[in-house]
Order: sequence, then C-alpha cells, then structure tokens
Amino acid sequence: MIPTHWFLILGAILFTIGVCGVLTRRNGITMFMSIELMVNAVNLTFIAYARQFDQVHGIMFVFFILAIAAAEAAVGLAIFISLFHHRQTIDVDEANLMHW
Amino acid sequence: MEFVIFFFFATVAVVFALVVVLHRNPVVGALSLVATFFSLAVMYVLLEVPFMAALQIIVYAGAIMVLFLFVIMLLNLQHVVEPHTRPIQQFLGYTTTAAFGIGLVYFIAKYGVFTALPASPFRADIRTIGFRLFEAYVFPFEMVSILLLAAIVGALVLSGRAVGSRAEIGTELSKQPGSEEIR
Amino acid sequence: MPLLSTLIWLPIVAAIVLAFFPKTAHAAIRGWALFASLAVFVLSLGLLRGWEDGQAGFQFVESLTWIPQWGITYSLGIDGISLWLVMLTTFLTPIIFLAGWNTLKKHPKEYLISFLIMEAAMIGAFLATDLLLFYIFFELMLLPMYLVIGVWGGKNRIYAAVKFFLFTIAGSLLMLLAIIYFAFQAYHQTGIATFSIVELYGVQLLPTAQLLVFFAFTLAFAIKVPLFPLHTWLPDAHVEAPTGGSMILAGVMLKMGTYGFLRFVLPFFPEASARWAGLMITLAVIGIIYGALVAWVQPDMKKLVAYSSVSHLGFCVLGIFALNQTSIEGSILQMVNHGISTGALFLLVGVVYERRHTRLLADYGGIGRTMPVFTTLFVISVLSSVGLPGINGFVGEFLILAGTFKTSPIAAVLAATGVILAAIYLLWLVQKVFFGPITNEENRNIPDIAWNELAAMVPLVVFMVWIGVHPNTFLKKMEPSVRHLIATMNTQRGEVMVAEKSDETKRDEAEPAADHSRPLNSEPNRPLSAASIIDPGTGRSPGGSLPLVVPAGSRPPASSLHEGVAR
Amino acid sequence: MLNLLWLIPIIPFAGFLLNGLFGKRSGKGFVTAVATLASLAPAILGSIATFQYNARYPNGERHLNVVYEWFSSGGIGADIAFQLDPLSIVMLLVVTWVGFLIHVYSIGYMHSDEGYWRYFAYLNLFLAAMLILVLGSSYLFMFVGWEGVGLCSYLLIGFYYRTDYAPAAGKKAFIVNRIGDFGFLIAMFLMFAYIGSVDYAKVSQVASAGGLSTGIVTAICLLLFLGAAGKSAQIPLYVWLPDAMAGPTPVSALIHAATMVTAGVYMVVRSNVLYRLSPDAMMVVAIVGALTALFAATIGLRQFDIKKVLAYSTVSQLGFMFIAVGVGAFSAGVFHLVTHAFFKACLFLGAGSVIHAMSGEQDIRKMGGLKTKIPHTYRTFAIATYAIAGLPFAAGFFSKDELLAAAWVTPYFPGVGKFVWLLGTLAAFCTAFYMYRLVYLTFHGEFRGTDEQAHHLHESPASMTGPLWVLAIASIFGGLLSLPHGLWHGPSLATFLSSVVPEVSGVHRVIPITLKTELLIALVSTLIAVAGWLIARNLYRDKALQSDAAFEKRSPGIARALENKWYVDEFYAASVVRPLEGTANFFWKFVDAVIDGTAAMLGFIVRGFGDVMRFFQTGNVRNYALMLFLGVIVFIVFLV
Amino acid sequence: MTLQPLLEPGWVNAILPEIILSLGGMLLILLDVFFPRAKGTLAPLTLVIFIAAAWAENLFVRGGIFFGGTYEVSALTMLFDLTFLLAGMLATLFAREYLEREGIEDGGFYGLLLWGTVGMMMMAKGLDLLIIVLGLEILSVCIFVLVGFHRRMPVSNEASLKYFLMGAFSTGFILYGIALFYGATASTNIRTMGQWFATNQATPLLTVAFVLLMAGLGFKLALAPFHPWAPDVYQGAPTPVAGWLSVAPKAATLIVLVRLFDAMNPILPQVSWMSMVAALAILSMIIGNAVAIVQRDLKRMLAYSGIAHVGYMTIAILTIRADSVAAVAVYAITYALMNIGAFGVISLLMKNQNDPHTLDDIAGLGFRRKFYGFALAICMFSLAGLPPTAGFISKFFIFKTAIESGHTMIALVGILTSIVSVYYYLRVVYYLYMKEPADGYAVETVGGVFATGALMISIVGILIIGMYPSPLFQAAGNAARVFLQQ
Repeated sequence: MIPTHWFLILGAILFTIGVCGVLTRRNGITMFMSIELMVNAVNLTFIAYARQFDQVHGIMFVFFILAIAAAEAAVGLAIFISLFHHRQTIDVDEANLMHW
Repeated sequence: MEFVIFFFFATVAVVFALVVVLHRNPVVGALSLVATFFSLAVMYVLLEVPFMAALQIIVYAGAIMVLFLFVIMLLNLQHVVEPHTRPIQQFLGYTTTAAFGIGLVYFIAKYGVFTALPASPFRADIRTIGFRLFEAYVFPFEMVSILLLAAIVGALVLSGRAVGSRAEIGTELSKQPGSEEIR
Repeated sequence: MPLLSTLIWLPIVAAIVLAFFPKTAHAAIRGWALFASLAVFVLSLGLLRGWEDGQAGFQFVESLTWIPQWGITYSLGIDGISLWLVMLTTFLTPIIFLAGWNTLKKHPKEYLISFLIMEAAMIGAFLATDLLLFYIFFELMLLPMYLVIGVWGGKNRIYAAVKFFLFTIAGSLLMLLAIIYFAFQAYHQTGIATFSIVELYGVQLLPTAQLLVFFAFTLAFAIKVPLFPLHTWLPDAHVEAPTGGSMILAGVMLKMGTYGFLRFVLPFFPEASARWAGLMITLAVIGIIYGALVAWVQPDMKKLVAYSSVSHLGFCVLGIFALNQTSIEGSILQMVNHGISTGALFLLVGVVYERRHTRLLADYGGIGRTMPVFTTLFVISVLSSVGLPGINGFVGEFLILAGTFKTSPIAAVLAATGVILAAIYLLWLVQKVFFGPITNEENRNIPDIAWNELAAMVPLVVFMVWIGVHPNTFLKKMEPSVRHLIATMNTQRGEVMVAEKSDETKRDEAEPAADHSRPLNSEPNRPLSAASIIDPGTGRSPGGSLPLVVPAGSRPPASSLHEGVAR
Repeated sequence: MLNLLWLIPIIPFAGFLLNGLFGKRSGKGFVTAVATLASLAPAILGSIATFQYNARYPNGERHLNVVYEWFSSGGIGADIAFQLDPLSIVMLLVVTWVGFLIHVYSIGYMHSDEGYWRYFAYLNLFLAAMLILVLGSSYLFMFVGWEGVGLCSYLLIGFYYRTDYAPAAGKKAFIVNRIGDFGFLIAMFLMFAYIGSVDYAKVSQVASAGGLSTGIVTAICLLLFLGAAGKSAQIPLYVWLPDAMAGPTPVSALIHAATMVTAGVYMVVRSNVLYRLSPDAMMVVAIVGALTALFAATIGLRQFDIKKVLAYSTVSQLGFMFIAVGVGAFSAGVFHLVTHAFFKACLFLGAGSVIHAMSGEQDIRKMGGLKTKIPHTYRTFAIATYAIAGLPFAAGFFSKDELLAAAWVTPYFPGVGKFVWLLGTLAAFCTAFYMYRLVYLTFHGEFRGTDEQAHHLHESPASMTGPLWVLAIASIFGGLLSLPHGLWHGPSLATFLSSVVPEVSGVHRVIPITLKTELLIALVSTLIAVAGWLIARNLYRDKALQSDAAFEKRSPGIARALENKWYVDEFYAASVVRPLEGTANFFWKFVDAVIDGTAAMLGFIVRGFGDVMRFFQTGNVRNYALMLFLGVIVFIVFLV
Repeated sequence: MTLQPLLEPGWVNAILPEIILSLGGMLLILLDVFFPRAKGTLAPLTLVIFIAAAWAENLFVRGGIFFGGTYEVSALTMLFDLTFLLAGMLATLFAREYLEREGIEDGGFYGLLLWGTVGMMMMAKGLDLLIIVLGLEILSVCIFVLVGFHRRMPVSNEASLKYFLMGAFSTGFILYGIALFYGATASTNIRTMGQWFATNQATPLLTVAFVLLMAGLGFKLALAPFHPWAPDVYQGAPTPVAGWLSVAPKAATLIVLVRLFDAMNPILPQVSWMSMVAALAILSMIIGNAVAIVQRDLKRMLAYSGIAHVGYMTIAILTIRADSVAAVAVYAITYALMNIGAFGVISLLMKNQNDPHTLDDIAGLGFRRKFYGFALAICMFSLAGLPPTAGFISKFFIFKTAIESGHTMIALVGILTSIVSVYYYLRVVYYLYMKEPADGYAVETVGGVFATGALMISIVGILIIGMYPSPLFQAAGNAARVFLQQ
C-alpha cells in the first residue's frame, strides 16, 4: 500500500511545474495547458486525501473541478480565438496595449 | 509491485509535465499533457478510484485536450515557434518556482505525512458517487448546469465574428500623464 | 418652530429652490438669494429675543436621535460662545450677496447656491452639540469653498483651492480619527456610547490618551485658524478667492478654528490644554508678529489683508489659551470684530479691484481724490482693524491682552507690539493707495463706490461703532458661558492639580500674576454632570435624556479670582 | 450742568458729524457756523461748569459724571464717565478757549481751501477727542481721547493728502504715537493686574495706601512716561513733531503747540500720586525733559523754516514742562503748560499770518522787513517772543523761573536737580537766542523775497488778527495766574490745584523754595535770556544772513549737523526701520517658502512613489502572474 | 432503488432568487435568439427579473441551512444578495444605452449578468467551499465573457484575456489551498473546519494553504500585491461592466472571507495569518492611492482607488465582530452606489464614435451637462469620504470598528492615505468645473432615461445613506449579530 504523502508530493511537483509553465511561457495556449496541469495536481491531491480519509466528498470535489475545468477551457479557448482574430498571434506578451 | 507502477508513472507524469512546460511546440505540449493525464489516471486507479480514472481519461484526455488540439490546429499554430521570453522573467520564473516546489515538498514531507494507512477497501464506486451526486450534492450539481450554460453562451459570444468595422477604435488609448497637472 | 434647525435648513432649501431657476434670470436669482439670506438673518434675530441672560448652558436645545447605534444624535444648541458667531454668519451673508450684486457675471446661480450651502454648514457647525454632527458640518463647508475659490477665483485659483482643501482636510481627517478614538475611550470609561458634547464634557481621559487626542484636535483647528507654521494656505486662498469668498473665509470660516478650541479642546482636554498652553501662546504670539511684519511688505492689497488676518487670529488664539475669563471673552469678541472689519476690508478691496483689475499697491496712489466716499469707508475699516478705541477692534484686543497679561505677561507685552505693527502696515496701505499725488493716469477717473456696495458697507460700519461704543451688549451675553467653561476646566483639572503643585509653583514665580495651579475662577469644585448644563427653560438636558433638575449652585458665583491679585 | 458734562465733548462731535456728512454739499457758511458753534458751545458750557463746580466743591473734590459702563469682563473694564476737578478744569478751559480762538482764526486762514469742510470737521473731532482726554475719569477712557487726538493729528497733518510729504508725516506721527501708546497700554495692564482698576481715584487711593511695591510703581510710571513721551514729543520719540508741521498752520498751533502735545504732561500730573512714590521714575522724567529741552533748542538754533523753528521750540518747551513735573513741581508744570499754550499758540498763529502774507512762503531766508507790512502780526509776534524768551514779567518769565527754581531745590534727587537746572537754563538761553533770531530774520532788515511776493504782501483779516491780539495779551498777563508764593498769598493756580497736586511753594509745601532762592534763580535766568536776546540782536538785526553764513564757514560740521537735526531720523531709519523691513522680507520670502516647500515636498514624495509603482504595471500578464506568485512566496516565508 | 435528494423543506424559497435569475437568464437568451428585433425589451426585462429576485428575496426567503449544511441563508446573506442585485440593476441601466450606442446589445450580456449574480449569491451563502468555488467559477466565467464583450475592441479582448489567465491561475491557487485545508481538516465544510480549528494545532502546511487561499481570493479582491490585473481589465472592459466588476465580486469575496476568518477565529492566536491580511490591507491602501494620483485615465484611476477601497474594507475584517461585519456590508452597498455611479457617468461620454475616459475628456463637463457633472461630483465626494455623503459615514464606520478592535495604527494609515485620495478625487471635480476643454475638443454625452434613472438612484442613495444611515446600520448590525452568534 503506497503512503498517501507520496501522491501529495507528486501533486505538489506537478503543481509547481504548472506554475513554472504559466510564468515562463509566452504561448497563451501553453500557459493554459500549464494551468490545467495545476488543476490536475489539485485533483490528485484531493483524491489522495479522500482516499486517506475514506471520504467520497473529495472525489465529488474533483468531479466538480472537472466541470469547472471544462467550462474554463471552453471560454478560454474562445478568448484565444478572438485574440488571434485581433492580432494574428496568441503570444500573450503581444497583448500589452494597456499598461501603466 | 504497485510501488513500481507508482514510481514509473510518477516519473512519466513529471517528465511529460516538464515537456509541456519546456517544449516550444504547442502540439507536442498538448500531446505530452495527454500523457501526463494518462499517468494521473493510473494514479487514481492506484488510489482505488477507477471511476475517476475513467473520467480523467474521458473528460481531460478525451474532451479538453482534443479541444486544445482543435484550437491549435484551427489557428494552425503547430509550426509557430515561440520566441524566447525575457531573461528576467525566465530566471525569476524558474528560481521562484523551484524554491516554491522545494518548500512545498519539504512541508508535505514534514507535516503532511499520515502514519495510519488508509482503511481499504475504498468504497467510492460509481454507485455511491451517483447516489451522493443526486442526494447530497444535488444543488451544486444543478448549478454546474448554469456554469456550463454560461460557458457555452460565453464561448459563442466571444468567438463570434466581430460585426461592423471598428477594429481600430480600441487602439486609441488613454493618454499618458501629460505635463499639465495641478500641483 | 425649532429655530436652530430652521436657521440651518432654510438656506439649504433656498439653495435647492434656486437650483431650479432658469439660468438666465439673473435678477431673480440674485433677488431670491438675497431674500433668503435676509430671511435667515431676521430669523436669527429671534435668538436674541428668546435669549435667557445669565444662562450658562445651551439654549434653544433641539435633539433628535440620529444614529442610535453609536449614540449619535442630531442635537443643536447655542450658548454665549456660539451666539455671536452665528449672528455674524447670518449677518455677513446678505452683505456679501449685496456687495456682489453687479460684479457677479459667471454662473451666478451656482455661485449663490454654493454660498447658501456654505452658510448653512457654518451655522450648523456653530450650533451642533454632537461631535459627529459638528464634524460633518465642519467638512461640508469645505466643498462649496473649494468650488468658490476654484471656479470663481483668480489666475492661480486651482493651486489656491487645492492647497486650501488639502491643508484643511489633512487636519480634519486626523481629527476624525481622534474623535473616534476619544468617543471610544469615553465609552470605555463611562460605558455609554455617545458623541454628545455635553456628555463628553464629563469624561476625563488618561493623560497620554488625552495628549494624543488633544494634538489631533489642535492640529485640525490650528490649520483652520490658521496658526503660525500652518498659515501658508491662507494668503493664497484669499488672494485667489472672489471677494465674497474672501469675506466669508476671513469673516467666519477661520473662526471655526478658534471656536473649535473653545468648544472642544479646552473643555475636553483641560489638562493637556493647560499643560501646552505655553506652546500655543508662543505660536500665537509668533503668528501675531510674523503676520504683521509680512503683511507690511506685501505688494498686493489682498495679501496684505490676508496676512493681517493671520496676525489678528493670533490674538484670538492667544486670548483663548491665556485661559481666563477676560481673555476668552475678549477673543470671542475679537472673532466678531475681525469678521466685521476684515470682511469690510476685503469687500472694499474687491470694490476697487472690480474697477481697476489690479490689486498691486504700486498701481494705485492718490485715489482718495477720485473716490472720496470709498476712501472714508476704507479708512474707517482700517481704523477698526488697527484697534482704535471707540471702534470695535480696540475692545477685543484690549481684553485679550489685559487678560493674557494676568497669566503670561511676557506674551502680552510681545503681542502688544502687534498693535504697533498693525498701525504700521495698515496706514502704509492707506497712504500708498489713497494719498499722495495721482501717479497712474488710469486712477484719474474711477467711479466712486456704488449704491449696493455702500448699502453693504453701512451695516458693517454701524456695527464697528456699536461694538466699539457699547461692547457690553455682546460681552454680557457670552459672559456666563465663558465662566462656566473655565469652571468646567478647573473642576476637571481639580484632581490632577495636587500632583502638579510642585512645578506649578515654579511657574508661578516665573509669572507673578499667573497661576494655573489654582482654579482660574474661584468657583467651588463640583463634579460636572450633564445636569449642570441644563436649559431650565426646557428642563431637558441637551443630550435629550430624561428631564433633570438644576442642582443648586450650578450657577457659578460672579467673582473671579483674578480680579486684582493685589486686593 | 455738572451732570451734563458729557455734553461738552458730544457737541463738537456732533459738529464733526454734521460737517463730515453734509459739509461738502452745503456751502461754507453752514460749515463755518456749525464749526464755530461746536467750538464755542463747549467753551461756554465749560466755563459755566467751572463756576458751578467752584460753588459746589470749594475744596476741589472731584465731580464724577458716570454715563454708562463701557465694558467689563472678569474684573477688567471701565466706565464711560467724565470727571471735573481743578486739573481737568484748567485743561478744559485752555483747550476750549484756545480751541475756539483757533477756530475763529482758521475761518480766515482756510477760507480759500477746497477742503474747508473737511478741515473743520476734523478740527471739531479733535476738540471732542481732546475734551474726552481731559475730562475722562479713568486711564482707559482717557486712552480713548488719547488715541482720538492721535487720529485727528494724523488726519490733519495729512490734510494736504495730495502731496507726498504730508501723508507720510501723518503716518509717522501716528506710528510714533502708537509706540508711546504701547507703553500706556502695558501700564494699564499692570494697573489692572495689581490695582484692579484704572480709575484715577481708585489708583491713587490704592497707591497712597501703599498697596503697591516700588518696583511695580516705577514700572507703571516709566511706561506711562513712555506714552507721554510719545504724545508730547520727548526724546526719543520727538521726531514726529517737526514733520507734523506739514499740516495747516492753525493745526500746528492748536494741536502741536497748545493742546494735544501737552496731553503727556497732563497725564503725568494726573498720575502724580504714583510718581511721587517713585523718585527714580521722576528723575528719569526730569532728565529726559531737560535733555529734550536743550537738544531741541540747539536744533532750533539753525532752522530756516519758520514753522520748524517754532516746532523745535515747542519740543523744547515741553521739555521744560517735564522738568517741572519731573522734579515734583507739578503745578509749575501745569502753569507753564498754560502760559505756553498762550504764547506758543500766538506765535504759531503769527507765523501762519506771516505765511499767509507771504502767500505760502515759509523760508525765513526769503523774508525780512515785514514789520511795516504786517504790523499787527509783528507786534503780537514780538510780544509772544518776549514771553517765551522768559523776559521779565511776561507769562513765560514766571512759569519758567518757578520750575527752574523747583529743579534747583528739588528734594527728590538734589544733586541731579542742580544738573537739571543747568541744562534747563542753557536751554532757556538758546530759546531766547533762536526766538529773537527768528524775529529779526523775519521782520527786520530788508525784504529778501521775490517781487510778486512783495507785491502781494498784506495784513491778515480781522478774524486772524483778533485771536492774535487776544493771545498776545494773554501771554503778557498769563503770568499773574500764579505768582510766586513769596510775593502773593492770595488764590492762584497753585492753590487752585492744591487738591490734585501738592503746591510747589505755599502753606503746606513739598518743595521748600524760599523767596530768596526764587528771586536768585529768576535773576540768573533773566540775565541769561537777556544775553540770548542781545547776542541774537547784534548778530541778526542788521547783517541778517551773513552771520549764519559766517558760522557755517567757521564750523561747517556742526552747522550741517544742526541743519539736519543731528541726523536723528537717519539714525532711526538705519537702526530700526530697515532691519525690521529686512526681517519681514526674510519671513515672507524665506520662511513661508520653506513651509510651502515642506508641504510640496510631501506631495512630491507621494507622487514619486506612485510614479515608481505604476511601472510595475507593465501590461504583460505574465509579469502580473509573477507578482502574484512572488507575493505568495514572500508571505509564506514571512508567515511560516 | 430510489433517490432521496437531500432537500430540506422550504429549499425552494431559500434559493428562489437564484432560480429566478437563472431561468430569467435563459429566458433572455432565448428571447434574443427568437426575436432579434426586440432588443429594446431586453434591458427592461432584465430589470424586471432583478426586481423580482429582490422581491422574492424579501418575501419568501427565510433564514436557515439547506442542502446538507452546505448552504446558509441569513439576514446578512440577504443583505449581500440585495447588494449584488443593486449592482446588477445599476449595471443594466447603464449598459442599456451604452450597448445600443456601441451596437453590441445582446441577450447574452444580460443573461451573463444575471448568472454572474447567481454565482455571487452562491459565494455569499455557501457554507461549503465546494459551493463557494462553484459560485466563484460561475462568476468568473461570466466576467471573462462580459469583460471581453466588446468584441471589436482589442482592448476589450485583451482585458478579458488578462483576466482569464490570471483568474484561472488564481483559481489553481484557491483550489490547491482548499485541497491542503481539506487534507488537514478532512472537510471542506466551513463549520466543520471551524470545529477542527477550535480543537487542533496549526501546522506550517496549513499556513501555506492559507497563503495560497488568500492569494486566490486576494486576486479576486484586487488586493495589492495581487492587484495589477485590475487597472488593465477595468480600462479594457465595457465601462458599465467595469463598474459592476469593480464592486459586486469584491463584495461576494469579502463575505466569503468573513465566513472563513470567523471559522478560523479559534486558531488565529496560534498563527500570524491576520498579519498577512493586515499587510495586504496596508499595501493596498498605500499603493492604490499613490498610483491613482498619477493616473490620467479615469477608469484606471477608479481601478486603483478601488484597490484602496478594498484595503479599507479589509481593515474592518481583521477582527471579526458584529460591528466589523456590519461595516463591511454597509461599505459594500455604499461602494456599489458610488463606484458604479462614477463608472456610469464615464460610460456616457462619447467622442466621435469612441468612448473616451481621460481627465481631459471631462473638462468643463460640469457646466455643459449639469446633471451628469453633478452626479460625478457627488460620487467623487462620496468616494473621497466627505460628508454628508454615504462614503463618509461608511468610512467612519470602518475606522470606528478598526479602532474599537485595536487596529489604531492601521486606521491611521487609512486616514493618511485617504488624505492622499482626496487629492485625486477632487482633481476630477476640478476638471469638471474649473477647466475649459481644449479648443474644439468637446466631448458629448450619450445618455437617456435609463442612465439618468441609474444616476438618480445612486445620488439619492448616496445622500440618503449619508444623512440618515441608522436604518441601514440597524439592519446590518442585526444581520451581522445573527450571522455571527451561531
């Protein structure tokens, strides 16, 4: 039987990697993928805890997180599309009309 | 046995996650993300939640990532090579995340450890989940519908073609503070 | 009819009505505003009719619960300290409207609305007997003034307006914090949440807390007065403000500061006030001399008068912190005097500015030839500002100085030099502007003062003479309240005095006639309760609580310990 | 009448109001009528009051007429109350009658001036204020009149306001007086603080009861004397009086010779009880008086403006009066005050008549030989000169000798008394000299003016010569008011005043003057005066201006110094005015700037901070993410 | 086998407003799809729905806990619901003419507005972090779309991009924080967590969780240093949306924080979590006001001022007491009135087919468009916290509670910074009344009955609350007391 905190550590690592991606990538879609990575890390953490506590609640939480992720994906990608319409790129660093 | 599986797929997950973050081509990124998701599904199996594993595959790998790939193809970005980011951002990103990760792992290893192993078997099968879903969680479940509806409407609204030709207006930006100011 | 509320709300109602006038009907607009302000003045005369002489506490008390959660009430009251300031306000406003009758061209409606609201706010501030209510009026009057300076002012008006507003708001916001803190501490001690001034009079803060709150209040009021190091906003504001603005600013708004000292700082923080009276007196004296000297070298008439205000208000603060009957009565009277004579001066400067569009002394000279009536009025105002006996300025200054001399002779002597300097700079002004040969051709034919300006000036002159010839009319009404104020301070300081005796005696040696150690007023120490400030007429305490009976001996005996140490 | 005392000042005040408000429109006749009546009425009423007073108070108690309480607060205040006692009566009569005469004179003198109505309005106002001053029953109420006359002198000196110098002179007068009033104010504060009242009776009662420490008394006396010095033009505050000659000549006669300037003396006499408690203060008074007398006289030696000469002689004569009150011969001081009022008024009016004749010329170098042209003026002027020079049996002779004698034998500070006497006598010599110099240069020799001046020369109208004669006669017989006690034991000014001030010599004498010493002193000063006269005579009668020129050749330095009044004005300007101006400018230009600077600095710092912070707002979303993440890390580091 | 949905009696009444709003949103969209002509009816209909919801709120909603202890309805939540509804109504009123002018009126807009309100209501009422997160996401999704609603404008799209990326990012943090809390407390139900906090020790891991959670919520609140998205998003978003966005979500997030801190109360003595909140508050007040000074773009300026205002509100919740909660509630309502009003006036400005929003654009407006100028001035005075406006009284309330909780120094910082704020708010008044527009550059305003009505609402509201606040205080106070005692 695998100790729960191994899963937690894995989750932490994935979360960190996701953050790193958000911070270092210019490609909007890649950034969003990194965010999905973070969310999955959260899922893993939740399920690990749920398993530890023998609770279904954590599972349900993940269930809803899936829905949230899906919704965000839909809207987010729509935003990227219209961004692309506007400036033929999804490099978020290009999007700096507004500053200061 | 399961230790082997765990470590193997943990490595896979981390490696492909790194690929997602590091590789310059979004397509590769997307595909390796799928790989990560798969290995996570395996983790769920190890955690005795096969239903979530299935959901992981179906929803994430199946739906969301396909959506990603679809968009990438639609905007045909597969050949676009992403330019380098500014070095400071790069540097700070890596260092801070490294620090954060190490700290996090350290804290979990130090304070997040559960001595007692979980009681098995874990009864989180589809039936249970289904019942809970429609008994205790009925309200949030219904509300998810609103969430998804909003998302759909939003997607429609946002990706709809811009009518009229006022694309140039937005570029008129607010003036920066001029010389003339009251002291 | 609740008289005090009417005084406050009538101008506001008038202003609202005015807002619906067609913007082109100038005559109607002016007429309405003048009518409204006159109505307010007439109503305020009712105060004198219903006045109970010898009554120390608040009269015409009104009280409505307003924010019961915090014990904040809409409670108004008037006593001898605020009476004449209210009268001054209601008296000056119509005069201002009259004076500006013809000269006001740009957006007259908004201008008059601002003034009516300002009048209401100032009356309210003088009448409020609840800290928060006072604060609200205290800040409410800033907005119209900001607009008046900023919209109708001179070239550099924005700078002046913003400076005025920021200086004042900085002080008053800190005071707000202090108010909250004070009320909170009071709540801790008494267990009743209240902002009512009368009930807070009974509260005695711990020395440290008292010190902090004292300084916060003092800062706010000192900026308003303005006291010496914080005065720099005043000249700019005055120079840029339109005539009416300068009049109301100098005439009434500055008095908010001195009034605040009397109404709040002294009775709330008697200990700290007595302890730091030295500092305040020093600043006041510096202000007197500083203002006078700087006024002397001003090339601009309005600036000159503005700096003279710094000097004169210095006298008021001096009188207040000399902490005795005479000086405080004197400084209240001096507030009124300054309102009248400086108001008159600003009015007249405005008159000549309207005709020549310059305020530089250098551009004038010899216009006494061309506008004799104007010159006469100006000289009279100058004399009342110089403090010529027989006109108003003298009595106030004399009482202040004589009173101060009892407690701190050095300060009195130094301040008295201000009287000399006043003669220097004001006569310099008169000589430069009115006498000598006409050097500038444009001064050959300036039309003399117009009917409305004359009509505005005459009442002012009348009051200059009245106050000068029979000041008792005014002094007698404020006397009981002032006595009661001092009695309050002493009763509250009573307990701490024993501890202080030692260093107090040292101070006594320094100043023969001064002794803060003994009560400034030989009233038997009695604990101050809300009951001692009851208005027997209504039988209700201003706080609006249950009917209470006036305890015997709540009326202080008339003899003052300082009447002749040598007796 | 005694209870209508307040009428006496009110009437001229009413005259002032009438003339001030309506005088301009309604013609000269109206103005003249109002003004003359307004000055005659108080004179008559005053005289009536005097008779009634003598009838009712044979022993000279004070009669008090309280009108109402002016103000009072915390034990500080005063009544509007008039009082009548011998001293007030003397002043009252002098002021009203001389005032009346000068009103009459002015009718002629000012008839062609466009400011006629203004002039008379001011003159009436002055009369009112002066009457309040002399009739007031407390220092505070006296102060009203005190400042009132100051105001009037300001207005009247600046009467020709279209010139440059007149308003300046008026301002100077007012401000210098203010400096004196400063002392007066502080003195009153002291009285309030230590006596609790400023009522004359109360003060003298407390003082004579010994309720005051000597230090306080001395302080009060010196401060009062500062006030007196300001009003009566003593060192160091005399500088305004010579400039005050910018006003119309009758004004100089009334205000700056006969009445107002003597107010200081009046006040000191008023407070004689206090003074007598502090010999130091008296000594200061006496010495200052003596120095002023001599100093002014020396300046008078070499002035060429007829009015300036008279002005300095006034200063010097006031010095004499202060010698008198200083050495304790208060009645003598009053006596000299009265006689001086007569002859100095006469002199000024004469000078006015001369100037009138010379159509505005004031420089005696342009005059000469006028005695045939304007005989009345000449005679009266000569008589007055005789009187002021202290030549035998004229008014000045008795008064001056009495006070010099008193100085010689004063018990308060004997040694110094002699010295004071010496100075006084020297001053007397100078007086005789410059007065006769003036007479000779003006009236003798041959005319030195231009031709059309000569053509216009004419005697003044009766309205002017009349008062001249009255005053001339008064200045001859004025001496009889108070003959030395040795010669005359009947009632005299001294005995009349004895209820207010101790007699100099008499039944209960304070100053032991024997007849012998008095005659001796008289002899000395007579010789001195005669000497002065004779020297002046042979210097100026025939070789009019040469002698001045010769003197200038002989010792140019002194000459220039004298012409420039010992450079006192310049000294004041350099030592007081300019430094003050410098400080003022420093305050304005520097201190204010610093204060504003600090405020602005705060604002600037905030802005600067904002400007720095805004550049973290790069518009690059990943930087925002980085900021968020950095925030997280920092907080973790700090909280864990 | 039968399902027994866990539905307490009266649940319909409890969530009636949510139901009304959700269905109303769908109705609007369908209406717009099937009758594209009838765009004019959309806004009025939206208003009707809002009012119906408010009506339902008042009539039918009874306090209680529903859905297995995951959903609490109380007087306080009603108060906040009303705040959201008010904000929504004002936004709708301003949006009407704005959208018509820009030619982008669409049922989707109103629908999303309604659904966003639903999301906020869930945040306000959720007792379980699951509900709260769900509501937060519904809200976020709606905001993503509304911000980007002006499709033709690159700025609008960019704003929505920024908000989306940051939002998703911060959601990640929130979720991870929740996960860690779950790991500690074995529950996501706030009450249960509260019991755990009452009995157990805090671990550093928990602190990390708290920081992550605060970071996420702080992002929603635009607390410094999590604020930088706010100015860009407000500037780019359609102005009425910006107004709504600057108020409603913050209020919702604040009440979530109130719940959390109340639950954490027992454990706070062990840990220094509140010092982080205090630091956030102070930073927000300082940075917000300081940077607002140097802004010339009104929307950006208001964004920064909003950061500062959230800072003020945060002062109050440093210590959870009945008074402080009431203060937050009052401040939220006031802020809704004045800030949406201010944004609304800006949304009326129009210059050759473009909507300008810099200071120079409103030069001299006060005398050209008296009512709009007056309204903006009132809003500015209220934002500056000058009596007799509501801004003053509510700020007074905040500082009062702060001092009574012993946070005098922080209150002092608040006072000093609001001195700074007075400067830039008055600068707006200065441009309104004391400055003439540059020659030929006169901005015209497009506004009709809707906008006017909205402005009337906010002005009257501001003045009434400012002059006679005690009913509101009474309500808020009681609500807070009820809310906290159980």
